[in-house]
Amino acid sequence: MIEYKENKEIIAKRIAKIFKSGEVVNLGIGLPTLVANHVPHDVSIILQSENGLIGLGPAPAPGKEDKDLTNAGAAPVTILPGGAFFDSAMSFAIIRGGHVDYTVLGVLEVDQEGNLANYKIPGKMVPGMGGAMDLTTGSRVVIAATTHLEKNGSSKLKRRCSLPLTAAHEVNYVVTDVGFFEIAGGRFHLREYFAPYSIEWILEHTDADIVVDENCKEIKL
Amino acid sequence: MIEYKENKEIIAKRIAKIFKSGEVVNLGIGLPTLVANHVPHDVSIILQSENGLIGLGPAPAPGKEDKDLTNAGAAPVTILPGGAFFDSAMSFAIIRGGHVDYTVLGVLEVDQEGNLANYKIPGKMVPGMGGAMDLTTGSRVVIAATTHLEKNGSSKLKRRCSLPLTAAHEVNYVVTDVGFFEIAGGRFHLREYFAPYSIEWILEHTDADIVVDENCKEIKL
Amino acid sequence: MTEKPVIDAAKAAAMVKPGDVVHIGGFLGCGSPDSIIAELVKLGTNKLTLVCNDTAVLDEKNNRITGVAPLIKARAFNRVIVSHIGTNPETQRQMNEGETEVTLVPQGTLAERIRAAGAGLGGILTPTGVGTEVELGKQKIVVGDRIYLLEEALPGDVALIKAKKADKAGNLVFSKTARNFNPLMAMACKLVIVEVEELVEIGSIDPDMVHCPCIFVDYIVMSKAQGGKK
Amino acid sequence: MTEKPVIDAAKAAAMVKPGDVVHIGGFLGCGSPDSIIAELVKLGTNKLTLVCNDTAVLDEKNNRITGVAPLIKARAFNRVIVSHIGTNPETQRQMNEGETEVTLVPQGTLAERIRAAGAGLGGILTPTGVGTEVELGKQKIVVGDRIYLLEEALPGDVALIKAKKADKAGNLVFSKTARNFNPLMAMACKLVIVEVEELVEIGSIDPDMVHCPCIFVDYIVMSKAQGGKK
Repeated sequence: MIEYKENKEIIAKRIAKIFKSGEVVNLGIGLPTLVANHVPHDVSIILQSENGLIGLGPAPAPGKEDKDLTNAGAAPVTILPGGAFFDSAMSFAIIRGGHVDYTVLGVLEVDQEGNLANYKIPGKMVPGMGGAMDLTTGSRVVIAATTHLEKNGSSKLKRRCSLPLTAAHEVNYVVTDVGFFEIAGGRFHLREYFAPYSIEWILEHTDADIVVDENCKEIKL
Repeated sequence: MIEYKENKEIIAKRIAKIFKSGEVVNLGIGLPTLVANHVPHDVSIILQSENGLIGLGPAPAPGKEDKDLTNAGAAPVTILPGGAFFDSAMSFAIIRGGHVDYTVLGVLEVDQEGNLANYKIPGKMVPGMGGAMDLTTGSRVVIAATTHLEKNGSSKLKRRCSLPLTAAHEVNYVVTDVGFFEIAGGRFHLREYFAPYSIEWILEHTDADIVVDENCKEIKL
Repeated sequence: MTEKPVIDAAKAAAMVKPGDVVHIGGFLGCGSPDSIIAELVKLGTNKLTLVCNDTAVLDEKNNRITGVAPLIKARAFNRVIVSHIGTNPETQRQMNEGETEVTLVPQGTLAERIRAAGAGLGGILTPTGVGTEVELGKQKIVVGDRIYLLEEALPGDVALIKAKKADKAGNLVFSKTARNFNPLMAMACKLVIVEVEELVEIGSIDPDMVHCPCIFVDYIVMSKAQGGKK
Repeated sequence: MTEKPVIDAAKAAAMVKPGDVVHIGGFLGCGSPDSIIAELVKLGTNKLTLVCNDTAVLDEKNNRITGVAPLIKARAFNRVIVSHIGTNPETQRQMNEGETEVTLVPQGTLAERIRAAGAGLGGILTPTGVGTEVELGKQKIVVGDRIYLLEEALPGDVALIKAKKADKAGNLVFSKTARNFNPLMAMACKLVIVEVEELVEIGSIDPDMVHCPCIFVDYIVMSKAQGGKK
């Protein structure tokens, strides 16, 4: 019997393999930020940060922080040679205009229709959508990054989101710590499952309709 | 008996007296361009040019032309210290957004409703509106600069424009070589007349409804 | 080019009147006019409407209070129009207890609505928010084969913004990600006050490198915050 | 940062296909990609739609032919969307004789429609043109107490633009009034080719001073026009 154990690094590792050199990627706060650490050295992607830059670099060395240079989570960052700064209208022109190839977001819920909820739990917690609605609407490919199960064991992948939506029918891929799913035709399509989990385990622990892709394969990460 | 003689310098001279220091002014091609030569030395206005600058300066010395620095008529110009360049979206954000105080335009016709025609004579000549529609819509005050009579002696000031409009109900002042008119309530209000013309001459030679302002006075320019 | 008055932060703060719609620059506190904000807190002006990207960071345990957070704490606003309040629990509390009306706007929509106000546009058509709560009460318009929401311009009475550098005419240069909403807000408000770290002579900024032309700026305030120099 | 391919003007011109909507930068020829235009004339590509501020200057008596005017003369376009044709009598002739369909768009509306396409907006609400022939066939929308026209986004297949300087990643810096529509068109088109006078190493342009970020640019062409240097 396989026991589920949350593993955010696995999610970040798998997502990092998706990109090709020259592609523009926006990584959300939290789990998605980890993706940057796993991009292969021979792949040079361009990170966009919605607070106003492309060419986001790694965190600065301690003591080298610049009060005027942060990411969308207010953490100090750096900019790579060839990067550029711009105002918020240009930043979202880039995002909404389809000039970002991939956006990677954390979720509270994601469903088989490609809906995603991550900005509001009515009456409880309302952080706000920030740039997430524009990012999901405008990016070429939307990737939801999430642990497969809640702390209480329930499925984060749903038939239908119950929380207010951040994005309607915009999610393309869902990458969890058990597998890689593509959303199409109102279903999750399982394309990969990550050792030690099995197809059976995933079907049993996901509260949604899953089609197992004919080329579905096990991946070790 | 007074004989009419076209006098563009008078028009430019009178308009140049309208502005106060710090005000932003856009001068159209042709007659309006002359206005810049007559602004008093102690008044420092900011000229905007819709092709992308504020702080328009005088023509460069011969041999000092810069292929990348022209006005909206493609003539070589200069920029004053404290000026700035921007793209066409910003240029018209400035114009449409109400950040230009005065726009001065030439006209084919102007009428007592504040309508102005200057971009199209159907079947004959269609230069296009360029920036004129945005300038008339967005500027705080629209000044039509025109000789009072056509070459054939007919009035340029009309009851109703017959040509396709550049601006509907946008003109505030009309300055001709015989007087200064304000448009209000569907009438031309004569506020000044320029020597050697008289109120009577103006009433006789204008094909529109004119109210003579109670403070209307003769001006020597 | 006419010089713009250089005033102190207290005088700037006093220009903000109860009832005003105030646009304040900054992204989680990066690029906020902190000196003016401090004086506005002192003054205790209230009944304001805030337009800002977010309500910044209020983390009193770690002594981290940034951007507009002190104004939120001081109950300066009875209405707040932002994209994010997740890093300021006090905004959340005021919202839940009905003290402050909070309108959440997608960040890109917020930027365009502010820009539209400055550019004389009535609004813009954006696909963002279609199929979500954001579409409620808004007109939907189809262009081509896509559905858009009509989002209206969002003008303000006063903009309090932050730049790295101004020349004496008020031409502005921003620094890195401290640019964010600042130049847009300068376009959108009747009265525009900029807090700067550096004030230079007219003519010393390359006219190709001006981020915000002087005609948008009414008053200049020298920053008292760290790094501020005259 | 990935380098963008540097190609010659002839290869750039060959990427423009009959039927394409082509955005070409420049304001009466100031800031036009003249080297690419010359090659496109040589190639004789036609049935194009032009989006440009104007059709530039065609004054053969004084041997003054600028910007897109040679393409107009070569009958490259069967449709032209511009704000002004007054300095090119050949455009006027083609329009009057029904050879070319000319759509006149107010300059500010043209700029916003191009920007909207690049920014993923369906369109914008502008007061410009209300009460004129420009309003014909357009939806009118009231916001507040003002009437606006709904003007739709104007995307393109190819943008041929001109910058002063690019780094090898494609970050662009424009010069003076040669900026005009160029950065907007880079946002609005599927394929973006920039002609530059100067090509510099990645990292040698201050990231605060980039006028058009590299992600909009696909190909770089070195200008053969006067002043071009490698």
